[in-house]
Amino acid sequence: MESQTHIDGATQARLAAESLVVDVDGYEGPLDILLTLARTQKVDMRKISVLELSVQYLKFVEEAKKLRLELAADYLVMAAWLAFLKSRLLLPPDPSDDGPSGEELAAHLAFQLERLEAMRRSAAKLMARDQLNRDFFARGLPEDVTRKRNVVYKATVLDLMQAYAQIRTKDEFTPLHMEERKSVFTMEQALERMKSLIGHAMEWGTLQQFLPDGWQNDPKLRRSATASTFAAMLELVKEGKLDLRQNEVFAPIEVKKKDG
Amino acid sequence: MSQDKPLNQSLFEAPPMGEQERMIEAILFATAEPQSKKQIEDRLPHGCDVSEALVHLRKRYEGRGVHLVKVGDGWAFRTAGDLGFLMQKESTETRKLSRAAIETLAIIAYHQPVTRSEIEEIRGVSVSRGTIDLLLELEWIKLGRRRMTPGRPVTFIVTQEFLDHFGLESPRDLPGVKELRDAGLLDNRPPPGAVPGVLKSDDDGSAGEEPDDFDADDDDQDDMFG
Amino acid sequence: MSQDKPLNQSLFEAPPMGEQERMIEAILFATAEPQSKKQIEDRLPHGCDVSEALVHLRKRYEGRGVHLVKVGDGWAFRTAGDLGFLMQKESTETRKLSRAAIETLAIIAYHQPVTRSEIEEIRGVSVSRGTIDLLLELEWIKLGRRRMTPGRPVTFIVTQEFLDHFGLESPRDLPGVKELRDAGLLDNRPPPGAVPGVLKSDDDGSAGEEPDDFDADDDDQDDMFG
Repeated sequence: MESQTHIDGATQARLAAESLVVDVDGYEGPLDILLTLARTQKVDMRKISVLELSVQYLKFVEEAKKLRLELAADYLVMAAWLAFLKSRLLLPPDPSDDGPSGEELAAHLAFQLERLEAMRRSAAKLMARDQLNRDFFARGLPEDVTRKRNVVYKATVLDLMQAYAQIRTKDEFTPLHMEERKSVFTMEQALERMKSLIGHAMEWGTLQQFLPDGWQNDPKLRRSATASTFAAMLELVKEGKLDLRQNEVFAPIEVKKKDG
Repeated sequence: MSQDKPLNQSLFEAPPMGEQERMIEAILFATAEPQSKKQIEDRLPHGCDVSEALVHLRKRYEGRGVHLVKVGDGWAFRTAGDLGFLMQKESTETRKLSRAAIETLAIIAYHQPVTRSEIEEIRGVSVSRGTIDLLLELEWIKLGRRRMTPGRPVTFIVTQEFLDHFGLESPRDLPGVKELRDAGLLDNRPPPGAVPGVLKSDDDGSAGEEPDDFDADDDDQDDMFG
Repeated sequence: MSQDKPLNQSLFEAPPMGEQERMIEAILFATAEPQSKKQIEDRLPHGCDVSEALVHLRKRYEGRGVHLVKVGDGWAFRTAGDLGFLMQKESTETRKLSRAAIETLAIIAYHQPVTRSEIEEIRGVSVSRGTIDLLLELEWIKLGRRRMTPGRPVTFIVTQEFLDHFGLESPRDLPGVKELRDAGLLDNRPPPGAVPGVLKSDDDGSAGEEPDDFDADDDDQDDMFG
C-alpha cells in the first residue's frame, strides 16, 4: 500500500508502458496501441498532442526492446514513421520539401484515432441495441404459404405443323437419298475404270469417249459420269500417267497416255 | 383466479390489465406452439389474471385478420378463416412442350386414331409413358376406340380442348403435307415417286396400311394402359 | 408471379380499406420474414393501396405487445422490445462475436459501401478472411458494387437481415450516424502524402499500396463471389 504512494510519475509511465508491452498480443496493431496511449492524455481526441503521443509510442517500443519482446514489423514501421513525424514537428519546415507538413501528417493521425474511437463507440452502441431473438421476436408460428404452381404448356398450330413436317421430311427423303446414289458415278469408280483404260489411250482422245456405257444419254447420269471421270483423269495426271489438254475455252478435253 | 399464490407475492402488484394483455399478445405471437393458460401464467409476473386477459385479447382481435383461438387447451393466433386464400401463392409458369411431346401430338392429330406403336414407327423412336401422360393430362388427347386387331390396342385421338387450344374447327383443318410444302415448311426437294409404308395419305389414318408387327407391340401397351 | 388473374378482375373494386388492413395483417402475421410492399401487393386483390393500409395498421399496433416495423424495404410484426424478458425460452444464444468482427460490422454499417482496404485503413490492421466470412455467413453483410477504381475492389454493405436483427428501419437510423457525419468521421479522408504501413490511401483498394498477400486474398474473394 504504502510503497505505491511513493511511486513517482516516471515509474508510473514506465509501468504503464511495460504493461502495454507485456499485453501487446491483446492489441490490434499500432493504431490500437496509439489509441490506448492517447486515452492516457485524458483530453478530447481532437485536442490530442500527436507529438506527445509519438514520444509515448517510441518509449513503448524502447521498453519492448529492453524486455526483448519481439514486436511485429508494423509496430516498428509505425515507430520509424512517428520518429520521422516527431522530427518534422520539432524542426522548422524545409522550404525545399514539397511533401506534406508535419502538422498535416499529425492532423491525419489524430483524425484516424478519432475515427477509430468513434467506430468503437458506435459498435458498442450497435451491440447494445435490442436484438432479434434476444430482445424482440418474430412470429413463432409462421403459417406456411402454400405454393400452387400452375404450369401452362404453350404450343401453336405452327409448332405442330413444323414438328410434323420434320418427321415427314425425315421419312420421305431417307429412301430417296439412297436411290439418288444410284445415279451417281463416283470418283472411285471412275478412277478404277480409267486405270484399266489407260493402256488403250496411245493417241489423243476426248473425255467423252471414256464415259462408261449407259451413262452417255441420260443428262443426269452423263453429268455425274463426266465430272467423276474428269476428276479421275486429273488424279492420273498428277500421278504422271496421263496427259491432258484443251485447245481453247469450252473445247473438248483430250487425253492420252503419258509418253515414255 | 387468485388462488394459491405464494404468500410474498402480494407484496408485488400485478401489472395493469392492459399490460397483461400486451404480454400475452407478445407471448402468443412469438411462441411456436399454442400455450396453455398454465404456460402463459408461468411466464408472466405474479398475480396476472390470464383468463381475463385472454378474454380481452380475444375480443380485441375479433374481426381482425388474425384471431385468437383456442386449440385444445392452448391458445394461439391464427389467420382468420375467410383470409385463408391469402396464404396460397399461385404462380403460373408457361412452358414449351418438349419436342417429343409436340411430335407425338402432331402425329396423333394427323393420323388419328393412332396406336402408340404406330406413333413410334412414325417417329422412329419409342414414345415415353410420360409424354403420353402429359398430353392426356393436358386433355389434348384421349383414348379412342380399340383397334380391332389382335391385342386390341388402344388408339389415341385429339380432343375438343385440343381443337380449342389450337384454334381448329376439326382435325381436318390441319394443313396437309402438300400445303406444308407449299408453305415452305417442308423441304422443297422433289418428292419421290414411291412412298414407303408409314407414309399414309394425309386425310385418313386408316389402319389398313400398317404392318403386322404393330399389333404385337400393342399387347404390351394394353398392359400399361390397362 | 400471380399476375395472371382473370381479365375481368378490374371489374371488381378493391376491398374497403379496413379489409385491406385485415388482409395485410394476416399476411404479415403469417410470415416471419419481412415482406416488401411489392410482395404484399402481389398477394392482395387488385387495386389495393398497400402503403395506406400499412400506415393504418402500424398505428393500430402502436403500444401493443406486437409492433409493425419497417425493415429496409420490408414490413414485419415484431414483439415490443420491452417484453423480451417474457421470451427467455425463445431467445436464441447468438454467437459471441469477436471484437474484430463487431468493429468490422460497425464500420461496414456506418461507412457502406466500403472496401476491405478501407476497413483496414480505419481499423489500422488487416481484416482476416474469417471475419468477413463470418459476417457474410450471418447474412449481416453482402457484397455491394465494385468500386470503380483500379483493381475494381468489391465493396461490402449491410443486409436487410442486419437491419432486422438490430431493429433498424434503414442504415440512416444507426445510432449516432448523424453526429458522426457532421463531425466528418464518416468522410473518406485520404492521408496527406505517403504514410507507412497500415496507413493506406482511403479511396481505393488498389493493389499498389497493399502488401502482396492482401491481393492474393482479394483474388480468392473474387473467385468466391464471382
